Amino acid sequence: MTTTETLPSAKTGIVGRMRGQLQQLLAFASLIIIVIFFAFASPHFFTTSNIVSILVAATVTGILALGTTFVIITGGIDLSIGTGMVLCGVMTGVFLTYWGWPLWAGVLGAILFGALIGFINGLNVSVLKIPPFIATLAMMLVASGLSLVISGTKPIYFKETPGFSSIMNLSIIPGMRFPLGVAIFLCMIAVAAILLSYTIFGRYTFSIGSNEAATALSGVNVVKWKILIYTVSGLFVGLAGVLSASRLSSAQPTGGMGLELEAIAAVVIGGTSLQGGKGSIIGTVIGALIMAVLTNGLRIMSIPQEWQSVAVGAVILIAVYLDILRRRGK
Amino acid sequence: MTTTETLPSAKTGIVGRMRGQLQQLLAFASLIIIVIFFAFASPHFFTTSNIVSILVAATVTGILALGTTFVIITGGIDLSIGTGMVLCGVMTGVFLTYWGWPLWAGVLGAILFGALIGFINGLNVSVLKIPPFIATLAMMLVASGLSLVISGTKPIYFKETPGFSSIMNLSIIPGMRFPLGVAIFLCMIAVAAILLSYTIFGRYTFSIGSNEAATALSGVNVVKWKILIYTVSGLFVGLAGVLSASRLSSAQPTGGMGLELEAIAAVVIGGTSLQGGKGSIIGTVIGALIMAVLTNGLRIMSIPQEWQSVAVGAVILIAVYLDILRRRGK
Amino acid sequence: GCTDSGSGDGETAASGDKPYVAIVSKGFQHQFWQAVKQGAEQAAEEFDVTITFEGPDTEADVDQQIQMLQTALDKGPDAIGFAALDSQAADPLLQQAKDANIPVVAFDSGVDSDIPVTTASTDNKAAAAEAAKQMADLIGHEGKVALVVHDQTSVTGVDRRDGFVEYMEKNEPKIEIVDTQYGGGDQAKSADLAKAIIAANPDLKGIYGSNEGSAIGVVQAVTELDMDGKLTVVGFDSGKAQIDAIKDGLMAGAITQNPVGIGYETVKAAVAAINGEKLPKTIDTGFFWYDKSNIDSDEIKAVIYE
Amino acid sequence: MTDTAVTPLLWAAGVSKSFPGVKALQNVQIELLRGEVLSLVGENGAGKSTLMKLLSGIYTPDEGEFFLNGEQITIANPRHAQELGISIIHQEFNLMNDLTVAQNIFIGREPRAGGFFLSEKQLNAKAQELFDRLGLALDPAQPVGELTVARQQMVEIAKALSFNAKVLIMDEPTAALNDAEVATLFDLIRRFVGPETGVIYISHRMDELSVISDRITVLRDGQYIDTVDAQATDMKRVISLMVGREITSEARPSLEDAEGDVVLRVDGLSTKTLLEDVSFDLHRGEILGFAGLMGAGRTEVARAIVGADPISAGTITLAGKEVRIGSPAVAASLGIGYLSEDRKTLGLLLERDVAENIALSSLPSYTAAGFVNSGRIRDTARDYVQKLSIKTPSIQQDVKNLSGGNQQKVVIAKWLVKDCDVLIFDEPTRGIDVGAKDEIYALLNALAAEGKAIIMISSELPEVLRMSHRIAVMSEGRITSILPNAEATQENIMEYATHFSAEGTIK
Ligand SMILES: Nc1ncnc2c1ncn2[C@@H]1O[C@H](COP(=O)(O)OP(=O)(O)OP(=O)(O)O)[C@@H](O)[C@H]1O
Ligand SMILES: Nc1ncnc2c1ncn2[C@@H]1O[C@H](COP(=O)(O)OP(=O)(O)OP(=O)(O)O)[C@@H](O)[C@H]1O
Ligand SMILES: O[C@@H]1[C@H](O)[C@H](O)CO[C@H]1O
Ligand SMILES: [Mg+2]
Ligand SMILES: [Mg+2]
Repeated sequence: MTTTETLPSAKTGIVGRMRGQLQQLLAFASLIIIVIFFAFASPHFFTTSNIVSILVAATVTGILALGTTFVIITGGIDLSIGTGMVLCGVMTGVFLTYWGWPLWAGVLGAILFGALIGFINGLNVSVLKIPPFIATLAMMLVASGLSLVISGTKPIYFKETPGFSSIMNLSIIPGMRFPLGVAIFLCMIAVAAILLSYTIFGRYTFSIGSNEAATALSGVNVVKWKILIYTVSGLFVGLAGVLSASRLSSAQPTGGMGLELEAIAAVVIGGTSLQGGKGSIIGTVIGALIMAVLTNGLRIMSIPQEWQSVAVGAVILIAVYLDILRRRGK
Repeated sequence: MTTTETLPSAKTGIVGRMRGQLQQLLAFASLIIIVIFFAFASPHFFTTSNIVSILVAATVTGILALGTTFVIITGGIDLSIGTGMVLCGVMTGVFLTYWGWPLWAGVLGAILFGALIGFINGLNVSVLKIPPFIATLAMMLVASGLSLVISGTKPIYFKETPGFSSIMNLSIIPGMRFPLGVAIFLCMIAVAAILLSYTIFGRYTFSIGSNEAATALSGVNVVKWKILIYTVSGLFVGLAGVLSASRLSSAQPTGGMGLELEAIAAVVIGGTSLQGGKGSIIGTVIGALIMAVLTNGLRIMSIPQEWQSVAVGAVILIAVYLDILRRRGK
Repeated sequence: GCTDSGSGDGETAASGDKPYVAIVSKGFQHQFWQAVKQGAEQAAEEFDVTITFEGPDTEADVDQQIQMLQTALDKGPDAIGFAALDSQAADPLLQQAKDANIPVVAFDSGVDSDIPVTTASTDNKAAAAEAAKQMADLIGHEGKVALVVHDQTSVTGVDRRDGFVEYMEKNEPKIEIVDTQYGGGDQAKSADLAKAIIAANPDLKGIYGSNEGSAIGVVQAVTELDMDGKLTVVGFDSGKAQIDAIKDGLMAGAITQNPVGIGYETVKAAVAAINGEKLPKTIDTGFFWYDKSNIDSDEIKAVIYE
Repeated sequence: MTDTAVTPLLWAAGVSKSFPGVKALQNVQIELLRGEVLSLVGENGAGKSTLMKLLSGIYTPDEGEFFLNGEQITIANPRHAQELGISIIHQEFNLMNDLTVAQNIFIGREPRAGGFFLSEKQLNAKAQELFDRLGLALDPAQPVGELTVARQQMVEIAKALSFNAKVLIMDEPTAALNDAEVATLFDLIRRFVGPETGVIYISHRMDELSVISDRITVLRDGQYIDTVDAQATDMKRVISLMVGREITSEARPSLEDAEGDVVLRVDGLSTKTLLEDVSFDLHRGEILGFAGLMGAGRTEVARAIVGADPISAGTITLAGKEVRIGSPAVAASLGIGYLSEDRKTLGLLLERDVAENIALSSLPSYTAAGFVNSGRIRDTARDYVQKLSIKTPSIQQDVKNLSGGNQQKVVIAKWLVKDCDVLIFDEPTRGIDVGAKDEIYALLNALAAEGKAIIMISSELPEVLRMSHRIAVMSEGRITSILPNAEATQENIMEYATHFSAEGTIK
């Protein structure tokens, strides 16, 4: 990853392609430095068990960040992912516990409910032309209220479907506590990366973010694709809701507020531009990991909590600045 | 820049000018409708006392929104205003209670401290070229940590300077509970409006947001002006910190998180574009009032709390959509 | 003041001529607060008054609570129930209530002022000390323990931390408190930070979680690390997950307050105040240690909630 | 060196500048004398704009010396260039769309009402004064974003002239202008040039060069070729210096009317803003030219047809079937493509690469089961880069790094790749060099011969006359005449183009 700077400027096809990928890997350098620092600072940091803990902690925010990467590349934003996720968790509870659906149907239903939230956001942004910030802020409020209303301000437990908590927690590697949820996260990374890089969906995501008017005049049905992009982001929100409810074996109707900023921060730290047109999945993953590693490492070091947020803020600033410096240096 | 909508047709000078002003007045129509609705819905809503309550409730967020309007018009964003305000409140406590400064010096010091926060944001954005979202997100975290560190995680009370709470609470109209803080808010509206419309500062704010590269090519020192814009926004943050501490007769070291979204929402509801280049102070004021009236009205009507956020979300959506519809219709 | 004096006009937000009690609590989303609300509603039914119950989104949001109190005053209630996030911050408004002859009943953690006619509350410090005592007994009076607290600044957070820590410092010289972290009462966040504490202290004996979300988060961490039985978890408050954890042996036991009782007593006292009756200065609603042994007893069943 | 009569006004020598993978300029020299208009010509990507950006302080040279009035100078930044008296009109606009015309022109030099405060009144008055002096009909208080490309160009010109400039650089100022406006501009240039001043003028319109310039400097592939006297040199020779070969194309081939079936019938098309009762037929294999003055409504006709703007009345019939076109996406699905006149804001994804831009309109045909076949896209892109001789280090180059003319070729390639039955080209050769123009004309002819129907909007009358089977002339939102090529002349087109409704009825 440090070889980037020495790359020749001649751009044969492959090298040119790789350059884009490598730029994100520069954020990777920051991640590595942070990991090395904590590994030296605490003997308890670089253990298998703790690394799994970090991945578990990164899973829900990470999945939200993956989905919202698409939205941000279009130049939009989605503030509803945090409370939307909570609402999807509650819907899982409604489907499985209140309505007694079979496990697969409840999970699918909740994921599709996420898609519905995304679809409505997409309609508001794309058809009604409401600025994404406002449309999704409104959805954020609506979702947070509905979670409380639907659940009756009480957590919903999954008494009828004991298997539900396995979705996040089941150990899938014998002899090691590697939970299924993390594996799902890794799969979703692959899915998102393929979607963004190899499909027409990904291409249009970039085109719309790069120049929406020009894309529309090129005959692309921008309205339709934008709705689809928000809907796909909603699928990720739904999945995150299922996983977070599964982790806690209960649908908690509160919270979620603030999670959207964390997810968006992961995306932006990973080099995706809020102006749209630029971004990558690998960058988002690195961004999410930087956040998760920082939080975990500072806690392992027992840094007083009030100093932790100061440190996280400072490190984010430095990491992003170094990234900018190196890109400029090339 | 990237709208697919119908391109505006040529307008004569005056009509074109007025159009900008009218756009905000349309949001004003939404405000009026909301007020009328609540006035009919509850006898307690349209009373002098409650209207003053609404203004009081709008003061702190409103002042934050005023300052951040400038930043948003440049195409930037400031996520640090919420926790930054809290930090300024804590600094007021430090200056007045811990260090025993005279009232005027402590208040001035806190406001200047806000400017310092803004200045650092400006440096990060303008000189280091860190995206505003990241730079101010980092500052948000740093400020929230520092508030706790500096205050020792305890509220600071203003025992030594009893006059301090008058800044927000002093009744300035005999026989009526019209607090000084609201008057200060009204003054700041005027100051911000003049700054934005009639000064070189406002002109460059628009120019940078409209086309930063072209502004720089025109020989404007964009780096300097952007720092200044963030610094001025910081002054508003400092003032908001003083007023909020004064209102609560105490510097609360927590909270503030989420306030930035509220303030930014007020700005955007008021028609200022997050893309930059467009916006107005009157719009921001209307946006802040819409939010304050909604919250107050729903509470006055004793709507169950979980439904309140659903209602606020829905009304924001409808208000902004109507605004868009009317603009399009013209 | 020029407050719209609503007490007489009978057109309060709630209909009819029933007296109206506006309750402003410290929260409304938590189970704990829902239980308080439940108790309040129970009393409202019984004494034939209307109530409203609201509280800020988080216990850090002093400003939001002040606004709610202001709105409650503007509605002209016959009495107010109030659990202050910060008593001093509320002082001008309490004064306003007094001027308008609206009696104020303080509840939960109390209001540090002369204005309230009575206070129905839990002694959180004493309750936390009880949790510490139980913890010490459970781990054999020596070893390392840590705290996962819901909040760094609220009175309940601070009292439940300090009560625990002070007890240990005073009475248990061989017990070392290695870390205190704050998870905002959020289960997932509390679980993640408990896991970090456990990772950093492999010889940790026990963790105390200071409210429902914190305690359940700690249990979650223990399960995720497959450390069931290797770590003593002591909690606070109740709720279904916590009750299950105690029954399953994942949690040794917990302190519960009497939230339903708090709500009930608050409204009851408000009605008495409206009727001009004399009230005691404090109404101690008490706290209880419960574990596997007594969880099904009638005494405990009455104060825990699912 | 102190004899001002002999010292050149501006002189640069040994200038080199490279970008990653591109040697934009190598050891180039340029000499601007007092009182002259020096034209700078060369193919797309020859390095003209780069040289001008060095002179105006936007780029710093890798090598080279610069002299102004015989004194060596180092141009630090755009502001410094302005202070030195070097003013530039960029090829790509540098305007703030949300600001008014006057605010744009005087940005950084606002008249103050005292200290910090502005005087909008004074500002507008100052701008009006400038427009009066220059003879431009611009409204100082109108937001620039509402202006057409041509009017925005006027603002750029006014802005450049508002400085007390000694050296005025104009990078393709006429690319968006029609003949009448070009005449106004030339008038401005002649008035500007005096004993202490000079103009560097860049254009691809060869016919303009002998009219306006005193001398012509030719660049080719980033190298200095020669400087010739404009009056004494045949333009054919200039062109062969530019492209390194002889170009022998007929100015006006004789064209038969295309007699294929009617592909597109537009009937009574009107819009709220401008168009009134626009009707015409377009045949298979036909190139229908659209001529008219700035703002006549040609662009608006195109946008209305493809559904980019709403129509208030009228019908569109495609291959005999009436169609309702609500958006460009619908138009594209019906086989109608529109190449916009404003490549930067409405044509290109500047931050994306050449291949992606070329494939944008036809992506579905490179997609199977949702997956994009980038190998085939790259093949196509390479093919068109070669066919249109797009000068780029690779198809992976971001479009924003291409020269203006090469960007335009990318937009054209995008629509050539998409197999449309009806193609609407709005100012397709804007900023394209003479050699490449010929190649594009050949491609258009080939498309027409294949049976495609083409609408070509152009402000260059010779181009319209050369390419079109028939020519529709517009004035004030109406079609005032549709002339067969054989009957059309520059004169009668201009007559119909100025056929204002106030003066008489349309035939
Ligand atoms: N910022 C840049 N980065 C990379 N390459 C560039 C950049 N700017 C210009 N070039 C390249 O330098 C060469 C010269 O470009 P320049 O814009 O000077 O051409 P030009 O003569 O003005 O062409 P045109 O007539 O098309 O405007 C081109 O090959 C172009 O692709
Ligand atoms: N991009 C645009 N922005 C604002 N107004 C426009 C735009 N395009 C066209 N118009 C308006 O529509 C009218 C018709 O302009 P149009 O561009 O269709 O004319 P045109 O014949 O193509 O001339 P031009 O040479 O200027 O392109 C003009 O009066 C103009 O004000
Ligand atoms: O016991 C309650 C709840 O646990 C809440 O989370 C904090 O405040 C306390 O009073
Ligand atoms: Mg050029
Ligand atoms: Mg046009």
